[in-house]
Amino acid sequence: MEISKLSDEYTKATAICELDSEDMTQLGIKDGDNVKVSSVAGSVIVKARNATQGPHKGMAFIPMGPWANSITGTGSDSTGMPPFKGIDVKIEEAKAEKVLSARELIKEVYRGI
Amino acid sequence: MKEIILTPKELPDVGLIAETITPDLFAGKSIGKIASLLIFAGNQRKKLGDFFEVAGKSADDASDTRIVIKGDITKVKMVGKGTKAGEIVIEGSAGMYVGEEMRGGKITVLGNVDSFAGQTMRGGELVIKGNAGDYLGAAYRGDWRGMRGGVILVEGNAGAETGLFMVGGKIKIKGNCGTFAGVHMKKGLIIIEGQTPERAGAEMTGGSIVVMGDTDILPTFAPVNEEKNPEIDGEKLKGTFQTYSGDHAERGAKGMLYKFV
Amino acid sequence: MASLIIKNGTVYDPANNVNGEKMDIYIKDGKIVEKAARGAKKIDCNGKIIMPGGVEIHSHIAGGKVNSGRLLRPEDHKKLVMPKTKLTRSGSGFSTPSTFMTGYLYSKLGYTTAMTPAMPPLMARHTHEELNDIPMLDKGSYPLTDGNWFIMRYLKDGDIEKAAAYAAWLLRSTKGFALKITNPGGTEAWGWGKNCKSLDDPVPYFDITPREIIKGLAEVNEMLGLPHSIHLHANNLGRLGNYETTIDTIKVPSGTKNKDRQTLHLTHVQFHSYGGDSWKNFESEAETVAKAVNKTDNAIIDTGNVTLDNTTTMTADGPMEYYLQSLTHFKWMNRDVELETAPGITPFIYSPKMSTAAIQWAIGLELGLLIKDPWKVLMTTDHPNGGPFTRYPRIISWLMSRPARDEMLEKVNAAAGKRSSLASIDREYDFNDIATVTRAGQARSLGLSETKGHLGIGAHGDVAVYDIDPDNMDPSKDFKGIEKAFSAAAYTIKGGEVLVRDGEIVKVTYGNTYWTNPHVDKSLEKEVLSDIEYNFKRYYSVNLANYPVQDKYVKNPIELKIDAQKVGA
Amino acid sequence: MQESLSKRCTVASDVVCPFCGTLCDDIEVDVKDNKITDVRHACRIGTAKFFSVLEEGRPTKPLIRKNGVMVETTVDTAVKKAAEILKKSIRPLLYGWSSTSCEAHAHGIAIAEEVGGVIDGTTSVCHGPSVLAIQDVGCPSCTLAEVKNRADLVIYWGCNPMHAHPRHLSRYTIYPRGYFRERGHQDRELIVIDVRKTDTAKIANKFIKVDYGRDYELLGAIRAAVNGNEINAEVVGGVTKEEIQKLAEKLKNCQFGVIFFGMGLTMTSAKHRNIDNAICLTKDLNRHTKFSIMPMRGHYNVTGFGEVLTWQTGYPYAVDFSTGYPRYNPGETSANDVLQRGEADAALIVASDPVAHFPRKSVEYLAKMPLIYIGPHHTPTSLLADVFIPSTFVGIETGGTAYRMDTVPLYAKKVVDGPKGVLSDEEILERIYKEIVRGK
Repeated sequence: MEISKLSDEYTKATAICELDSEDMTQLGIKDGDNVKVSSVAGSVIVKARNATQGPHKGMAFIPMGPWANSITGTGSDSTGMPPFKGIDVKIEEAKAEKVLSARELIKEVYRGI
Repeated sequence: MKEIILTPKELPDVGLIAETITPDLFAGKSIGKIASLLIFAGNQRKKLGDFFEVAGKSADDASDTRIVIKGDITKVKMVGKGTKAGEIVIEGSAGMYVGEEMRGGKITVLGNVDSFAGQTMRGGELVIKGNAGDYLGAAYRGDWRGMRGGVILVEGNAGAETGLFMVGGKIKIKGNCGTFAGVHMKKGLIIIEGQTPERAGAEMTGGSIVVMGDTDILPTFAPVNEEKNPEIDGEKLKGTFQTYSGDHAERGAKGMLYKFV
Repeated sequence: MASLIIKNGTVYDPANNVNGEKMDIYIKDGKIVEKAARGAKKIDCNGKIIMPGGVEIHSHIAGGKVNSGRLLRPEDHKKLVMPKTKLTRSGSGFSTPSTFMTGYLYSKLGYTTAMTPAMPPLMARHTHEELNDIPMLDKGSYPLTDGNWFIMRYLKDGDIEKAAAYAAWLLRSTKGFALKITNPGGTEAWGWGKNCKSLDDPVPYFDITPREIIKGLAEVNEMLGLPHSIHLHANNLGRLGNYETTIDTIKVPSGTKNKDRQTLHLTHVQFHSYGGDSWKNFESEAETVAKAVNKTDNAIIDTGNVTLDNTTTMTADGPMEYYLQSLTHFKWMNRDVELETAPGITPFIYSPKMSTAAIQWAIGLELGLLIKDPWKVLMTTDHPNGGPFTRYPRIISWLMSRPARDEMLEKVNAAAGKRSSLASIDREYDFNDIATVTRAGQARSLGLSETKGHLGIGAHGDVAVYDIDPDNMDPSKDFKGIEKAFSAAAYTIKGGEVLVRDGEIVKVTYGNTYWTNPHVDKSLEKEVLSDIEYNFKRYYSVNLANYPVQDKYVKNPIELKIDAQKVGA
Repeated sequence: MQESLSKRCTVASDVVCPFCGTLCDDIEVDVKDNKITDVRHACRIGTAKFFSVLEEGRPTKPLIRKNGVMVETTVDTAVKKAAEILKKSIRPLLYGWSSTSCEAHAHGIAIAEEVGGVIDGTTSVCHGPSVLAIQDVGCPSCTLAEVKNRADLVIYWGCNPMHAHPRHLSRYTIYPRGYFRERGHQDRELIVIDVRKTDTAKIANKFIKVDYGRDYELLGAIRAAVNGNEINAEVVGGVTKEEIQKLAEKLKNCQFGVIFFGMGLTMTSAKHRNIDNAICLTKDLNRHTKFSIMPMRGHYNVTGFGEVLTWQTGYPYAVDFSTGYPRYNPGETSANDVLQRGEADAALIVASDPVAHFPRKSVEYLAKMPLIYIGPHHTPTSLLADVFIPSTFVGIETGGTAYRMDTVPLYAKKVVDGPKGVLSDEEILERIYKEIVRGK
């Protein structure tokens, strides 16, 4: 995407998690609800989205960006390539919690200003 | 055998490149000369003495020289690179490339080693009491001729791509081994006494891999038969093994996988 | 520009019939002059030999294929590195050195000019970007025309003038120096995984034969009056029994004539002088090929010596590289280029213990020694295909010393002695012969002999000085000394500036890039341009406007304008 | 640029689109009073890139961190500060490069060599694994019009061009008519292999769904079938043996086939070994017919950085100059490893956004060290920078060389002037280099 990563559009497009509709019903969430996605590396709040390129039960997709990378793992198996895909995550509904903007996320996680 | 004792001082985070720490370069040198050997700390050209207390005495001949490193050198890379003779004992954990291009002599690490230990090793003995990282006894990037000779023994676990493009020698791992053990292997022997999750022998065209623990065997390997107490490259194995040939993704592959049953 | 007096050296300048005379050389404003300029710096070369700066006619040093070779071989680069110095950039690579390093290494050998012989026109911008990053040398590159759809179709239609007008446009668009033909027709056939197996094996769908392509392009080349002749990598490179194709090929352009030079430059002929019908009875046919070259008056060759190293093969001959990797099972790159050509790359280890490699080594030397006229047989390794150019000093020692060859024959696989005539050859080159096959002959073949490859008045002030005292050294006996001396020039002087002293770089300069710009009849050019536009829209992947190399991509251009108005008029 | 008929504005034609590795070079841009008013032929993303130069609040003044806050400063001061940081550092990391010109790359490499740093490109986190595979087994490939003119079988594996490279199919692979494929799409078959039915898969003649992380096994099984060997399983990666054998026959019997692959292969489980096996499959297929393979490179000049670094140093990414000569070994000398081992002590980031695109742990280290950022946008990376020098857009406000995914080099021309006082990456880096070597 060639839009400013600090814009609301970017957050709308990137702070999301594409989920299989069956999985969503199971979690009791609807398209647009906020969810908390957690891995060993950390957790992040994003908006749940109905997968448009599904079905893919048991698989969740978060677009490349600061939200996804709040939960991607460490190391590279000495190849230089970090683990960006195939990460085990826990997904919980988090309707009450807020999706941070890139700016807020950077500030909170890395004390950036 | 004469001994040189290196005691690490404060080691910087940037990591050191210390390919000069080998009996071949220490032999016949005074303590002072040894202390002034080149070591890189990031982009800084430093002296060995800046990071290690140097004591003891070196022999005139590398084969009579033992280097003992008292302590942890996790941040130090390439210790023992190209060693032809003599001995190195690291009484702690070591950084990347321990024993890279080693041709002879013996290197013992009491702790763990980081990745690329024994890279394109040609001879000698590399003993790791702890765990090894990825690319143990592997080829350098692009090289289709990896470890050619010598023996690597790991008492703990090893990481991914152990023995990549191996064309000779032996690697023995008492613990578990990461994925792609012996990938592209052509000759030699890898023994994994623990388990290795999957893809052992991927794209191998020759050589042998023994797995005592659990492993998922690639669909491109074909079962051959059961063997009792087989002997491979002079290694006598105890027990019954299901043998597989492969990797038949390749044409005319003659690799052998021995799975303990 | 610097003025110099090079004093008391023993000079070998075959182009001017100077054969080992003690004389002084004067340089003013970068050129050789009659007498010393006031305040000129003196260099005493007593007890040293002096030759014109080395001229390289065929060495893969720049471009997409070369860079793919670099990408492919990190394990090769680890073997040879150059750290940064106050003066020079860093680099790496034994068989495929990085660009800065390439320039330094050539300069250390006393070379001042090098041509890279295989530029896919679509990739020309890349070749020039790399040439700009090669210091110390004058440079140039040859656009590939072997599988070119326009050329093939014009020649098929017998429209030789349009073919010439197109070739002129291509040279201008790529800022190219000469027309290169690699495995004519075979590279287009490779688009379908096929090849042309003889001079009369037609190209699939184009219904034209390699023979017709070679003959046509030779005529085109002379119609345009280009400085260099066609530069031909013949069909069937590296194949068993290919010497017959080679001899057949030498005859093809016999119709075309040029008063100053050959009309066919046949390159790396070592790879084209093979007999036998299986690798078991593989043998040298160098004698037969040498005879044919001795007989012809309009073809010359370069050798493509094998130096018995672990190297990287890279040619625009895609099918050949595929064939080679199918024998070795080594890693393999292929880079077919739309409407033009089909480069390939694979490593190769010429092991001295291998009978084939040993025979290949012998063949390269046989050619040098059996072709009587040194002006007709230029020394190359087809870098890096037969071995890296850094081995030239070793080849020189083999050519100058039978004992050196005998020592090798002892070491390498016995087949070299049995299945080649090398063991029976007594001839030893003298310094004049060496100067001819590494400089004078190369400059003449390129059509640059006015300013390069000699030390006469008006020539470029490009001079190589080697620490050899011809009165007190017998190259035949002291061949190791010869190799050492030619490995590290005492001085390399370019345009009157000392770049190398005692084998060390003392000054870094960036030379010129030569390109030829023939102008044909305007109306013919217009016709051809409309053909080009029509086909670009349909079949290329880039817009025509984005195809020609912009001027900014040639750092120090020397444009050779050629009036070819008569073509089409 | 020539006057358009309407005289409303000038039109730049044959413009190269500086967005993705497809590097379309047929773009037309209308310009009025140095403002882009219309973009034709470009895809949705490419068009957005051209218009992003007009973005609200685009930075034009260099910023420098003073007791915690970023304050405006002059280019000279910012350049001096940047040079100071790099000179002081003993293990600087110079990262990014995929969205700038080869001319800028050359200056960046000169700086890295001068300060004995580690220089790495975004390749490291996209097609780095492809490079490792190519270095192990090679890569039979071709330029894109070879596909257009000859291909009758096109495979997209683990990539989704409909979203990431929108014009790839229409310009080069599926839809265009070629010399030997006069009926375009009708003369070709499109196969998509992926873990989910992507929008590219939806238009394919055949979609093969592979289980997540099992591409390697599937590739091996196809190779076995192509090479006439037995497959020792009924189902591999979710695909039945019969289907695999049918596919193998199809591949062997096409006239000219090609595989395009993306992050779906380079980022999952076997990483570079996926590519390794895919390349070996392509090599195997060349025993039966003509087959090529090509990575779908993302950013428009990620390929160019690899080319320049390779011809100058011998290596395509992750080059370490600390010993004075180039050293290379991804896993040791690659950006994320150098960061996560805590070795780097300063960073210069150019034309990329690692704070958005690196894993948390790497960014935590970046946040701790002096950070210099050069780029046209405010980004998550600029938020953590200590020195931020805004630059112009290459291919829109500055001309420069870029290499397409098939390594075809093109000159990306300038169509409008950049904001007053804003320099190009090339100029900024050259000034930083001069500042570093000054007085040496």
